Amino acid sequence: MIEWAVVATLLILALALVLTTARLFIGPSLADRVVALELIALIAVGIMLAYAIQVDRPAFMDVALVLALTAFMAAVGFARLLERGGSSDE
Amino acid sequence: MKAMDSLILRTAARFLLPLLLLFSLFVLLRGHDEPGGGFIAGLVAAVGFSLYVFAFNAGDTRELMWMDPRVMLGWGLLLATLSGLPAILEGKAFFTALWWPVEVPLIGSVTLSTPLVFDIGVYLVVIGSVMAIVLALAEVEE
Amino acid sequence: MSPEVALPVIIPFIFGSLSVILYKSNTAQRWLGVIGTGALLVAAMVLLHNTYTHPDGVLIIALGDWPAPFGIVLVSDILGAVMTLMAALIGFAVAIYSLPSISSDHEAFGYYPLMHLLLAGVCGAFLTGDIFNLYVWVEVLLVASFALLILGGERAQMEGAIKYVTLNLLSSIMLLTAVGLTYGMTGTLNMADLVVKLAEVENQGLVTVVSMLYLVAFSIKAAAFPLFFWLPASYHTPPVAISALFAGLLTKVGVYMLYRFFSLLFTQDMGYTHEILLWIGGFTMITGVLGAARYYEIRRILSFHIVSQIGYMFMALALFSPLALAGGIYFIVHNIVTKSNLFLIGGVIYFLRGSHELKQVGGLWRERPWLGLMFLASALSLAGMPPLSGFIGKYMLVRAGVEAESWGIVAVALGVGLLTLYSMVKIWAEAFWKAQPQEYAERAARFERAISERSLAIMCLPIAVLAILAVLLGVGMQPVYEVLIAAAEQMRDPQIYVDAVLGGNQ
Amino acid sequence: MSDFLTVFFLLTGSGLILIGAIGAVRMPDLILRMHATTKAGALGVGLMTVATAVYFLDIGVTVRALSILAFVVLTAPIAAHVIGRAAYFTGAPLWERTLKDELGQNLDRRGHYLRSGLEEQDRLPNRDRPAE
Amino acid sequence: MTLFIWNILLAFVWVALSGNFTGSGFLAGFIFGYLVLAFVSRMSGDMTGYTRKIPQVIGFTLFYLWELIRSNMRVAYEVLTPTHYMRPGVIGLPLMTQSDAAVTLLANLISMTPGTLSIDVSNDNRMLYIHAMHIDDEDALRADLKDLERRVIELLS
Amino acid sequence: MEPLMAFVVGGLFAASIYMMLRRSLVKLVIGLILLSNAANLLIFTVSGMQRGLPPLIAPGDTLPAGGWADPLPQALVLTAIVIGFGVLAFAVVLIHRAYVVVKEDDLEKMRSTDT
Amino acid sequence: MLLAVLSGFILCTLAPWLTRSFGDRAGWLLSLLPAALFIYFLTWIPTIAQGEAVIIHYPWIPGLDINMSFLVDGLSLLFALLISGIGTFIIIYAGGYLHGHKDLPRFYAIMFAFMASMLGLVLSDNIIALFVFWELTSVTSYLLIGFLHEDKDNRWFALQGLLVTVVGGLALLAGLLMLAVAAGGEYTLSGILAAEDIHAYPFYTGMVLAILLGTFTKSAQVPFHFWLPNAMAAPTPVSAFLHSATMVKAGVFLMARLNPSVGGTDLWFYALGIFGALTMLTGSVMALRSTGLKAILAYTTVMALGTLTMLIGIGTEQAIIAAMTFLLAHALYKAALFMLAGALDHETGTKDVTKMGGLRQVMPITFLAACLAALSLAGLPPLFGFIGKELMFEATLGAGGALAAFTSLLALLSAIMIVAMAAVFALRPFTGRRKETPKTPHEAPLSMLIGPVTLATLGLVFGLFGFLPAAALVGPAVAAVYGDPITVELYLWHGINAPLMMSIAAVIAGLVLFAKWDTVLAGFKRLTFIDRFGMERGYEHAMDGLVAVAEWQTRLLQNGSMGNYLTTIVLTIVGLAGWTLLVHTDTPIPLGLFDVNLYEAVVAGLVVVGAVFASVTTSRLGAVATLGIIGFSIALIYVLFSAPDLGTTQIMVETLTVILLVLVLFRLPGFIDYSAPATRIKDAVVAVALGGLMTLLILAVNDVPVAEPISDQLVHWSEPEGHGRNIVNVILVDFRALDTLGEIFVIGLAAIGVYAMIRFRAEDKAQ
Ligand code: NA
Ligand code: NA
Repeated sequence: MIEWAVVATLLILALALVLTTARLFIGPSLADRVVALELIALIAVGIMLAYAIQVDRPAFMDVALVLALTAFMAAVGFARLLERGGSSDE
Repeated sequence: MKAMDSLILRTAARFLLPLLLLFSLFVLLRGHDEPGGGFIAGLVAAVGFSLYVFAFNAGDTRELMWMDPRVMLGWGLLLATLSGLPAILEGKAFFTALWWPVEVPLIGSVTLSTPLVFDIGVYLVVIGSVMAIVLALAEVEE
Repeated sequence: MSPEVALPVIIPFIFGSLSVILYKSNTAQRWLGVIGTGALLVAAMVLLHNTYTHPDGVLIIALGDWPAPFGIVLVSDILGAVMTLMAALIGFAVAIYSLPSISSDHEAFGYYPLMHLLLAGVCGAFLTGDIFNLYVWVEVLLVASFALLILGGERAQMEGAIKYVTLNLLSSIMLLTAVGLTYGMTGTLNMADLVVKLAEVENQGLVTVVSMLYLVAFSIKAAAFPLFFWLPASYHTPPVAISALFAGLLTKVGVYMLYRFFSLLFTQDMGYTHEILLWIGGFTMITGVLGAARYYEIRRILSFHIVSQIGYMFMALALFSPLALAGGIYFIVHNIVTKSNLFLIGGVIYFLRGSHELKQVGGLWRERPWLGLMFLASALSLAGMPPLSGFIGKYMLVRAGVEAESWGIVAVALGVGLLTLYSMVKIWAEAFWKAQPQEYAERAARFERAISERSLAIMCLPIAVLAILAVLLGVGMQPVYEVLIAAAEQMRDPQIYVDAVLGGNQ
Repeated sequence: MSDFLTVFFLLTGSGLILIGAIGAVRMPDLILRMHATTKAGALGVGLMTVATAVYFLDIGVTVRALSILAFVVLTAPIAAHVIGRAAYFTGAPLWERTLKDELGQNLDRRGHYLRSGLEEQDRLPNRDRPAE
Repeated sequence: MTLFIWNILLAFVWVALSGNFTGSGFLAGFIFGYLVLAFVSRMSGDMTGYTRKIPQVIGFTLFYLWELIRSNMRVAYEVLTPTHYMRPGVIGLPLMTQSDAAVTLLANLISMTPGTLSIDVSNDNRMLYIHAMHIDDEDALRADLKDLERRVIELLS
Repeated sequence: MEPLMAFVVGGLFAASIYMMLRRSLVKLVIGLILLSNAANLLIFTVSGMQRGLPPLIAPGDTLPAGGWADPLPQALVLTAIVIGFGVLAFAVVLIHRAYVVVKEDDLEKMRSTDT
Repeated sequence: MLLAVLSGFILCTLAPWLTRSFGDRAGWLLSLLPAALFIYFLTWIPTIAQGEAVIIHYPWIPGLDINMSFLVDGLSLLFALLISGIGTFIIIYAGGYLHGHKDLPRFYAIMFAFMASMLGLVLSDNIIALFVFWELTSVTSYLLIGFLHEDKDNRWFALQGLLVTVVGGLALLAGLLMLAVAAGGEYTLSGILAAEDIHAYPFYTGMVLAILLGTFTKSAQVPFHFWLPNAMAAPTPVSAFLHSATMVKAGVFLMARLNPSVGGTDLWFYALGIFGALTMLTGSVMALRSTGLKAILAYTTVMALGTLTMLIGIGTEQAIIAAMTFLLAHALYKAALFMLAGALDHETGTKDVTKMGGLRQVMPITFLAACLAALSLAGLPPLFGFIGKELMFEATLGAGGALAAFTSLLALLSAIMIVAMAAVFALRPFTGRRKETPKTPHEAPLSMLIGPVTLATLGLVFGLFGFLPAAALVGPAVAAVYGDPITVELYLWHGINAPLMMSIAAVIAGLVLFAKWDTVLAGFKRLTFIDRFGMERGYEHAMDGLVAVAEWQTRLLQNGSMGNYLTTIVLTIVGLAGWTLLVHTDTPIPLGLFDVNLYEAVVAGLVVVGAVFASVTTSRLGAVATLGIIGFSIALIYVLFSAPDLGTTQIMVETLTVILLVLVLFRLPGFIDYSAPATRIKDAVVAVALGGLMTLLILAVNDVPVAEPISDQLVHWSEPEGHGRNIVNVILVDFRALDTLGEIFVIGLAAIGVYAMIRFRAEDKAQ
């Protein structure tokens, strides 16, 4: 049961990934793209967790841990850029 | 212009920095057995400091870091290089790993090793380098 | 196990690290610069001596005591040891030349650590016996050169650096790609092991394909036709001490790697690969020397000549006879000495006249005959005039070409020699013979006043040594020849290398 | 039972993330999109960490799972805050059906300053107001 | 004292991360925690009384988890239904506390709860601006938020 | 997976070269970043890809349980990633400085050193 | 012998110091060396005159067959004596001529180096050593011709001489190396002369042409003759030395030297005969239309060199005898004439013969010496030059085949003109009405007269006592050149024969020509086509063409366009590797089974889609954000295929890259795609070509089975030997620690570089 549930989870997340990527491409503002990027990071965390279950290797959770801890830095960086006068509509 | 001047971010940075540093030490020390190691640990720490740069400013971060990143970088390089040399005293090739199990009171048996020293060197280099770059960029901007 | 093989990388690493730590003290950095490169020079001499006198002619150190092919080995065969010695020599010369010629700003922003680490990278590339490790060394020297190139932040430096960085990165990526493909084909990274494993690959055509990637990657580094663009775009932009260091070492690393790979690893289809090398060599000679003929700026002329001279080195590798290979190595050695020295002399001219433009300088033969003599020794050597070092190199190559009946390349090599002479004489006639042009006399006088005789003397010290070396290498060739022909024999017999590395020689 | 819980948390978690993704595509303005991604994403990942903890039933894994959860919950709102704030400062458009905007009224974009609107009600000295 | 508590906390984190549930593991964690804190001690940590009310923390966590689930269901509904029923708007929430930690915690918690997202705090720390998906019933919303603020202040007092 | 990855890597190479040819400083550096990633993926691909067999040894064991993915290319790629990061950090700042100094983003207008 | 050759080089280093110390008398002092050498070489005469050839061997670079071995025989000894003997007088003469010149110390230094090189050239047995000296004469003569280097013309002429002779020198090197191969790996002249089957060498023609290119350029044969008159830019002592005994004779020397072994073929015969004769005629004609003293002499040198070449080409016994005799005679009178010309120029301040007149009274010794030397030049009895000319006519008449008539006719024509010019030289300045000259003339000092007088007298002595040179000098030389011992007897009187008739005709016609010289001169000056004859224009066009080609190719290649550079490099990669793939591998590219899960495909697809989006988007920050998604996807690929450390690292690096990008990007402008649509398509094709190549490579390599990668051993060692359970980390810090060490140095270096880049200028401005 877990096997197919994991596969289903991975497929769901893959779909989420595609949708979010679409938002990233569409934009229109930089902030929109960054929001999408943040969600992509979370989806990646999810994929890693599901994959850890699929292959029965908790080691992959460590990657998820690092990603969870640092992914928001990109958002902080972009936000700083915007506040310093970068245009948001490129 | 000052940094982002966000109360929320500042408070979060104060809270996250020690957490990230501790986590980086953790990643550093167990890297030999689990995913991790000096490089990843160094990057985690550098991300922590970078967050601090974003939330506060370069000057505060420089003060916080206590050591000039370039000096830290130098020490890291030296430490990593020197870690390969003790082996020669034992008549072995450079960079032959040496392992010394040490009994530390209260903590118990701890294994010190030249690969660990090497990894610490890597750790310092990564922090020093990344922060030298980030601080220099941030300072120019400010 | 021979620890001395690792010293040429460990010494500059330690001194480089110390200079980083002591970045606030320019004095300490200067001392570290001279002592460090001096120690490197001694270590390199010892290494060559021990390598040459060893019964196998090969020394190895398996780092971490992990035997080949599993760990990384550093291997010093005669070729590697000779190259290391040359790197150390130029490093030391430039370190001394730098003392009066490099600004305190340059020092404060890492000139010396960068120099140490550049040398470490170069020596590492010469000594490693592992293809991925080679990539790492190449990156070390490359990034060091990036940093040196931009030190000063002039506009020209930035523009030159963009091309330099981009094209060299492309080359590194090709190298990395080729290393990856090699591992994919063989499951090994050790060069000696690769000699064995590459021969076992069923699809030998694929080996040749991968060899082409190496060929391109190294040829970019070596600044060969038609991949040299980065060099003339950038080499004339930093201070001359840096240009001299680059001129002596960087392209030679590319050539060295070609020598290593196309003698040790890729000899499965020499009729094809080495024919390509020959063509590249010919075109490189011609395009480089023509480029030089066009310019009236000393450093640009010299930069294009680097390209041109690389062609000879290709020619030697392509011909592949013992004489040709020995000649090729000799050509590298000679070129390192003379080309670096010409850059250093160009620097002195700049300090005396305030310009690198030939149309703006003059009168030096009248005023500084010693400088003129040192220039003549180096320039005529570069042009292949006997009995200087360049002639011996040209002689060996042309003779090898005649013996191989490769008339085309012989004609090109000789013709390019003439044009090289033309360029060198152009510099001589303009900078030394011609009187100082009046319209630039005021600036020249200002510059000449600004530089003390003591500083000039320190700068001329390494120049004199290198000039004498250019003469000695020609006149006192016999002992050198014996070393080089031994190196060439080693190159032609990969089994020596393989046995020494995989057998773990004593 | 643990298998069932694992499956449950996996599917609900990933489902929530998918909802967040759909929201990211469908919502009409930036801040509304952030409503979707921040909450659904974080909770979705949180549920999935629970799934791993349940699946492995190992103290080490559980700690790691909780750490991930903690990190996500800690950082997601901060990310949302900095982006939202930055977007506001740079004048990101709000959905046309937005009813009121008290922040926009108190925002001084050029001075990069956000008033509380309470300044006139009392005479307390302002802490951070830049000197004029 | 605050630092000491921080240190103990970090030691626990260490033990948890390393999975070494022994005295030596804790000591190691304490030492590393101490080092980290000694290193960053220049920053003023005002997380006073963080661990004193453990039952309160647990209670609060449960409350908050419930809020979280509720919020997500509403958002899910909004995302999945074809028409947008939202009445969004940005409102200012006057703050009772000006403590950095409390404000931050409150802002973050609000961000994670139903239909609300903290955008920013005014420069004088007295007003929290919140984007809400539904401000049809603004008073009820403000009451909910005040309740949350009261709980946070209680927790951190 | 390797055949698919072959196309992915090829696509990355192509995209990076196309970007580098765009004459814009920013695109150039992004192209370089992609190029570096492409090479790393190439190494990873040609050394054989395995699912779910991280080269980690459980406590008490001496070998990874159930086989292992080749750890050596992983170490190589890791080194290459790090080196690539260093180099690209340099390149990023270089284009920044170049723009500040030259005040020009179009690479075709940066020819002063060649002519 | 080694000392004898090298002593010049040693003295070269001492000369400047000696000159400064001894001032005016330095010339006399320094002349002691060549004088001593002359005497030393004289002592060899008894040995050599008996037909012996002595080889003296000193190893130098034996590994490369370059040795200091010397071959002393009649030919080399003749040259050695001329060099040292005339050299002695030149050194003395220079002390007077360049009296007080500030560069005199340097002059002597170069002069001695030149002299030593010349000695080495003629004495070397080893052909490579010979070549070394050959090139050294080119270089030193360059320095001498350009001695007065502040003058632009002098620099130009010096360069011209250098380039022309070096072109030949390079060809000569190839020719000599071919010769060595042809002689079976023999690098000594003695060995080559002894070798049997050089004519059988398959590349004989090429070899001869290469060698002749060397000798013709050096000896100023048509069409390379133009550089020699221009070399008059040198101070007169140099010209005297260059033209009489050294440098230009080197080519003749080498042809003579190689004649026995390389010569004897039609190619050799016709090439030397025809070009020599043409050179002879050209030299005479050019002399006739010159008015400068030195120019007249220079063109007569061209004539003489042509004569010598022609004679060597004819190659008969008489021809060789004539050649050696003529050579000796020419050396004597030409050195004398040049030195006299220098004396006139030095005293009057002009070089133009038409501006001098009536100097007989004030410069009687000069006049006398000039008469003697000019008579020898004109080939009148009883001077040695007469013997030479008689022998020459005899040889041309005796030349085989069609050459006999051709060479004889040209020789006669040339002789007529030379008689006229000799008369011009000897009579015009000294006789007639006194003309005003820039300086008030009086007799030149002793140092400037001792040489010409002695040499001119020697011409008379040798003419009267022909047996002296015949036995001691000419005979052994002829033997060496001819290859067989020959007894040579030299007499003024050979009876009334064709050569004598020709001589008489030449003298009469020549005197008529002299009488009408002013009209002839005016007429000849109009014949400007002669200026176009030969390669001087060719040389100039070549130089211009060189610069033009250099410009063109450099503009083409090094055009500053990064796009072109990249395109070229990428196409080179694709060309070389792709072509090889196409031609050298016959295995079909295996696509295999796509064993892919859908979510893996999505992740992998996002990498490509992201990359494509990034490359076409016009949003700069959008591209950066897209980098993020590419990075995360790659991290996922690493994770999904068992590389957690890689995934982690990728994520961290990606995060930091984005941080860096946002730190720097806000200053940069947005994207503008500057290129035209056609360019974009071209770029896309280039890019896809490389991508396709990489795809094919991966597919091909993936199909290669690997039995046992070295990593298997590392995995087994990791825990027991490496004490670590994360194998990747054990590799990084232990098995391959050196890689990691290098890697952190890269990071450190990048940081140093970045720091310098950002702060260097910033702090500059702060100061
Ligand atoms: Na494979
Ligand atoms: Na394979």
